[in-house]
Amino acid sequence: MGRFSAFSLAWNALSHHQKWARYWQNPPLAKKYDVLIIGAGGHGLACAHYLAKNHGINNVAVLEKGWLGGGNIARNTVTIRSNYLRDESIPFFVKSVSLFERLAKELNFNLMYSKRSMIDVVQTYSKMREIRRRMMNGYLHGSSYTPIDVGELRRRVPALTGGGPDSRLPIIGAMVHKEAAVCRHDGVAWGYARSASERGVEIHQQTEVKNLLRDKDGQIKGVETNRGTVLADKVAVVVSGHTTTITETAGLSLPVKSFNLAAFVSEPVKPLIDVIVNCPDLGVYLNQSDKGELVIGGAPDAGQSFRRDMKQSVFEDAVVTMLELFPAFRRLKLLRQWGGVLDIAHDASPIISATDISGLFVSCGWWGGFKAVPAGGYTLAHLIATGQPHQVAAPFTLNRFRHLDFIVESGTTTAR
Amino acid sequence: MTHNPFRQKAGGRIDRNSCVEFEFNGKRYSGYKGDTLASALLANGVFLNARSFKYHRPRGIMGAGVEEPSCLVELLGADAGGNYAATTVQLRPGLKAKSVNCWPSPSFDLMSINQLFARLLPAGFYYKTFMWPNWHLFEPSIRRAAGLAAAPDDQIPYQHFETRYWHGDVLVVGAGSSGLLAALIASRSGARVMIVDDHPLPGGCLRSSQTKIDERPAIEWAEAVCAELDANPEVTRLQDATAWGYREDNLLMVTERSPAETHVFQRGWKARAGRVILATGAIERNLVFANNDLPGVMLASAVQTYYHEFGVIPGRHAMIFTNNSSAYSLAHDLQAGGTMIAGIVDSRPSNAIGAEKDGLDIPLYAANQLQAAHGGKHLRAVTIRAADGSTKRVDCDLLAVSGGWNPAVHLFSQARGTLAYDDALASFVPDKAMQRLACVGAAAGKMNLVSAIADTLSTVTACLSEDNFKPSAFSLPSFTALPDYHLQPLWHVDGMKPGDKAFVDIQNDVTLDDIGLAMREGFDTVEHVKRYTTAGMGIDQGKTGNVNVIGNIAKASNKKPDEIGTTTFRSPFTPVDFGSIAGQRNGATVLPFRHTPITQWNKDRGAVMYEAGARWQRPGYFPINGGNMQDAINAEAEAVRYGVGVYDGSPLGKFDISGRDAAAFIDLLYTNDFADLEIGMGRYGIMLSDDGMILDDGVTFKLAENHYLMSTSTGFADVVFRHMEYLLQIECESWQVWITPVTSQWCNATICGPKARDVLEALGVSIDIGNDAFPFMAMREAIVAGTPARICRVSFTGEVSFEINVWPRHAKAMWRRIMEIGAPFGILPVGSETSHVLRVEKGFLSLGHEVDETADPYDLGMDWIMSRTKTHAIGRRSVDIRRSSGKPRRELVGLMPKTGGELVAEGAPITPNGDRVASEGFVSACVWSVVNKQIIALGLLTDGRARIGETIIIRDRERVIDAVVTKPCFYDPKGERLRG
Amino acid sequence: MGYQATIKKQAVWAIFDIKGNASVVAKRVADIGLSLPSSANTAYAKNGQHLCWIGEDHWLLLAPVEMEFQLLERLDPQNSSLDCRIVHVSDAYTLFTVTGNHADDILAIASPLNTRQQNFPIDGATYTEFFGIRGLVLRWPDGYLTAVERSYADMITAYFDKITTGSR
Amino acid sequence: MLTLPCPFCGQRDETEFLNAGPTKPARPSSDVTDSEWINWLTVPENPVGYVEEKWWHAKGCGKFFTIKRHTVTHQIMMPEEDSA
Repeated sequence: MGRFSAFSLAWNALSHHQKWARYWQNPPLAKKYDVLIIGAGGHGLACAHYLAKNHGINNVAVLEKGWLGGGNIARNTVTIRSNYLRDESIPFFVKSVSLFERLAKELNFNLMYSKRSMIDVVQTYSKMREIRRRMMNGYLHGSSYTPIDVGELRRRVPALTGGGPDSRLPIIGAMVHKEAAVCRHDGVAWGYARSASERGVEIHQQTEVKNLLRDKDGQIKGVETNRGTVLADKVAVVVSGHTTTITETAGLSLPVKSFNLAAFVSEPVKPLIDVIVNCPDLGVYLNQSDKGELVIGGAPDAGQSFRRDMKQSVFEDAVVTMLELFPAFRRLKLLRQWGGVLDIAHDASPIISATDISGLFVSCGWWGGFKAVPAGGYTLAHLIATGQPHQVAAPFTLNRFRHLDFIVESGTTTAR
Repeated sequence: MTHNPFRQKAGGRIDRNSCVEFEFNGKRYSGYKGDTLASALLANGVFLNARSFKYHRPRGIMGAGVEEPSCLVELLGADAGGNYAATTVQLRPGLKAKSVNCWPSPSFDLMSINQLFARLLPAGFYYKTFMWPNWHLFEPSIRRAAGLAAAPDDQIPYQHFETRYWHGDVLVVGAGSSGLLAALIASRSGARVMIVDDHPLPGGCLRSSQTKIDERPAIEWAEAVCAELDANPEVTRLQDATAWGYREDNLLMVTERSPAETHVFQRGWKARAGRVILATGAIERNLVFANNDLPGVMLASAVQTYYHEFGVIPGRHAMIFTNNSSAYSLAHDLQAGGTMIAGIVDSRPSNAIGAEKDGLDIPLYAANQLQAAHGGKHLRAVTIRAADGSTKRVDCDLLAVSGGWNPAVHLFSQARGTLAYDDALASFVPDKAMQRLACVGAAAGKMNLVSAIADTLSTVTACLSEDNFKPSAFSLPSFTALPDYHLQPLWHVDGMKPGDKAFVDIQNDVTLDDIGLAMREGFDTVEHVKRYTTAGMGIDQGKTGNVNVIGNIAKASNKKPDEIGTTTFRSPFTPVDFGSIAGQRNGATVLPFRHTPITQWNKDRGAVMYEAGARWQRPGYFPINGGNMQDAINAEAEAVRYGVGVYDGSPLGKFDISGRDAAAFIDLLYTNDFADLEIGMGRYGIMLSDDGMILDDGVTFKLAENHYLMSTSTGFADVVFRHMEYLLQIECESWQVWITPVTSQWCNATICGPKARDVLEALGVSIDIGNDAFPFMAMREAIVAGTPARICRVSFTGEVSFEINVWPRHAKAMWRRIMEIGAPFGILPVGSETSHVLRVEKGFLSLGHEVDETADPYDLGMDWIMSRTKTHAIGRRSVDIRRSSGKPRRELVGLMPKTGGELVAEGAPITPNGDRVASEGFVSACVWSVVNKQIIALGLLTDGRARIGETIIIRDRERVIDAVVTKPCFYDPKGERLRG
Repeated sequence: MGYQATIKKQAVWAIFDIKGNASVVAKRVADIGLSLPSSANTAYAKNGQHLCWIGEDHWLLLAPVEMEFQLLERLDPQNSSLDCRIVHVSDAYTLFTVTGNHADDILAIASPLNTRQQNFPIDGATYTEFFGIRGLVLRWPDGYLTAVERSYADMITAYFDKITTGSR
Repeated sequence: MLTLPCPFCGQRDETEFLNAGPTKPARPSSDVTDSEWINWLTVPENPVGYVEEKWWHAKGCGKFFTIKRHTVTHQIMMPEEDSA
């Protein structure tokens, strides 16, 4: 496959771009593979890429019921950060951020990775205490988090004219997370797919897994799809939001519930905000895309849901709280809104784990899983290849539930 | 006098007597009342008024309504705002507007240099380059180039937005012929009706149709219907209002842009109806040929609207290109209007062209295609291509294009309705509805006005009877017949040369070649094409282009369009101001704020107010004539330790709990035993969640047999109430327990300190408050300072405390009296900062500090509170399971940090040897102790109790602090003072 | 030009929260000459007293403050031996009357409650969402009476000003 | 934004309610095994289809009640109705 560069672009222009190769191939579906990955989303494709690249395992098929990159990787708010609270979480997300920073070059694909800082706007003393705690814990693990005063905040985000002394919640300070970034979310899926395909991994779209198949000793032996049976000794379920739907076909239930999490964008406007602004006290966060749209996210809907639209009440609260800090946006226009389905674990932390079914692996519980795509794929590949959890993912196995040993990150921030 | 070179001598519905001056791109023009910005610009001959998003090609106005893909403007001055389609901006005196996305002007746009590089910028080009040295180098310039209009700023005067609910029987979207008819039938049958239309004036396509209704111009019928609707109090008729979102249970989101009430700038309606009638009409689509974006190329229906509505014909020498019959009515209009018509290019064979052509005296190029438009900044000529491939060049300055009509299924689809592909229309039409709604008229794919109207009548009548209304007999007005709608799909013309730019998405500059490229590279599903090329992702969301994209994907992959399917139709239908979504709601609806009767007193006293739990505003500390926080805290703390202080404890949650099973219920909630609690006495308890985490702590008093007064922490009162109600209503249904929140029924002033008893005596109290008669943890009813009160002897400070509870109506007076009587004793009001210091000195718990969603009572050294006998208490089992893992626990300890008097940041981690590794605990609280005259702290430390006496290391970033581990109590460990 | 509506914050009323089995409660309120409302979310009104049926086994009695001490004696809330629970909560609420031409508009802005006659009868009385918090709404001559937990009264007052006049 | 059928108040706007999660089986007696307890505590029903769940009419009459709600269509029916 041709490399991407300004030169190849110019060269192809001469032939009116008739000669570009496919990003991924479309081979026939074989009867058996070494590894099956269910779900061609960010995590699944990343896992395929790292299986081939880091572990030389490329007899791999990624099975996707729809079109690749059509799940949550296509519907998130592209926030990349590592400012978590707990010792168990921080190293994992630090790893993910560092993988992200090198990704465009690794994949020879411009992900428009834009390291632009996240600023947490703080409006209550309890939140300030908790955020300082994240600052000090992050330092231990190499995640930076620096306090700034309100004046500096307003200098860095001039559009932030709300939260003054007379407002409902006056801003009392802010915290800057330098490593935070955004990037072209679809590109991440396409880049991993292109690279995995180049390494021999097969990606099969419109291939829906109906059942997991087990042999007589209960070990996993493959899957049944709308295109027939496919065999493999190792199967990974990487279908954020729909995990239980798949695992229950093998009688495996998990401590996760599916929820709808939604986002929306404004009309595109000229550059206005060049950082990610997060307001944990109000529960809203936003950033401005390179196209000029403000990308805004809020909290998940309360009830279980497998929908991809947006609950009006949740949406309104996000708008109201955004206008608290950006009153001028009353005259900004809503352009588009959408939602995705994610499964949230009982303790709201992710699960990257082997299961009680030998040969079956799951990666789920992703809430804000976009930022975790590289590390999630990297550590899942490691687990599948070696049978051992990768060090930074070790806390996130299902074992923690055997002793109710929860990793409680919930409430540390809104920006997911 | 208005100079409008392209305005007809007569005709149109503008008010020719009132001339309107406006400014566009710095030049002054004039139009008439009733014009849109677009019609006024065209009347003035301003045809080049935009530049395209990516290539900065010259662009003009193509549409006449919300479908406009091309001419976006930014409004300046009072109504500043960006990215409005010029076709939707009403002309008003003094209107100032400018083109978005070009500089300095559309006719001389510096960015048009992009056109030279057009070849280098195919779909997705940015994924393939800008990688060296890194994206950061390029991003800022790319961002500046993108983004269309500037964002609104805070300088414009405050505009009041409102949201409100509407509940009714029938909600009609669209005030065209079908919509008006539907509303009329519904209102006559006694239903409560709302009809919403996004144009300033009703009538829809009737406004530019030659149809006569009952021998009168169609528009007169529309006006008559509106008059009848307006006379009916049960009918709400909104013009210039957009139904932009279709939610669950027939809830429609409507933004009304010009409400009658002058104090409201815009109004958002949340309108819920038993039945929704979608009469949203259809949107004309473009045809795909070379340079189909040149100024002068317009939608046929738009030209017709400019002619009928505004008396404008934006050209001298027109050409029409169509693949269907609808565009012929424009030919008739132009002919009647005396415009020279160079011809009609119709891709259909002549035998397929019917009555529509009768009476036209112009060249008809049947079975021909319009291969390309020519011109620099405006259309000059077109190339017509015959079936045999021979071409002919014809001059013209206006090209009216019709690629057929797409039913406006956006709302139907938002309501989760399924779509079906209709071969005759070559478009998607509503199939199965998923909510209580019906589509009528063109929205339902009924393109012939006369039959559509008949269909509307029967559909709406059927719905009404189904909803138990009695629709009265209704006789249809008589319409003059129109030729049938007939179309043959033409997804793109033949004979285009490589490099020709034929646009499928005008606004996002997506060409036919881009779609080809995407598919060659493997992006062969419609969602992939959309995301790779960005087709349909503009502000117009591809209203004129999306079906062409689908058609061309289908053509290229030899499939039928229904095998390709559509992308998701997402709300909003057209962009709406965020203000109209939030309305009057502000932070206070998301975060309501709460006051006690003393809040204002605190503010007047100069307290620094904090946001406490459960949205109460509480005093943090009371600065002493400009002194700093620490001085204030020390003074307040010393008052309590050595004299007397008072604080407003009203926000503490309070619940009256009674009933046959009240005692059993209390025992279920708390981990410790309450069975032996005596009447008139209280006991401290801890409540766990089912996860075995601490949910709340507080003191519960026994008022009588099976009658308790439970107090909870301020922040968790609501959570505890929900927890209790859940258990009672779901798990203990047979139990008789009644819970009444009485938090706001009682205000309390808590007097604490060695002199507290003296102050209470001085206030005048009707009972013996000596320690024997009124011991620690007792509650008494009494008259205090002449006011009936409940006094509780609890202590969160470690000193003798009297919590004086009175009805709020007496609270201010009581508080003032206490300050007055207490003055000689040196009484001070105490804020939450000081309460924090006092509780840390005592090692009392604080939720959110020591209790951080991980600690259990054993960790906090409260084994005694985990009843041996009560294994059934909520959360107990989970605690036992968690501890059975044998994993080391973090335990509550005291810490003596060795800092030169500096406080340690709360939350600071404790790490082995102070290394930058995973922590072994953290500092939960750190204060300056007025009694110990030094820094003290509480913390959670792995195996902490076994490490008392050890020195551990606190790591606050670069700062490394030694601290000695102690017992978690720094003052009066035996608790003699608070019992004194 | 704002809405034509008069919003009056009321002084303290006598209010009692009553929970228990309907037949028992019926007896108790009979002592003060009242009978239970016939259907859910309606009020029985008699000489200034309004007995609102606001939940399963749950009533709220609103009365003029002059009657408070008499009611305290007759209803005897301290006595918890009874088979129902009566709690004196006069101070726990703040009441507002909303009257005038635009009272309905004010309510449609403040609350999602459907106040069409068929849904909210002339004697209607119910808890609903009111400016985002829980509020009681009763029909009142020429408008509505609404009650919210007292600690929120200042916030509600601010909202009333904002929406009627369009002020910031 | 749904309307929910409160048994006491009738159909009301969703914003008056709080979702209280899917119905749990009856609280296990204290003699169940640890893993049985953990399952009860942490493993919920998560169907693509009708889920039986609790709602609290928090801003209304205060009633906790049970409905079946379809997690894709949001269609609601009473628990006794057959979701087959």
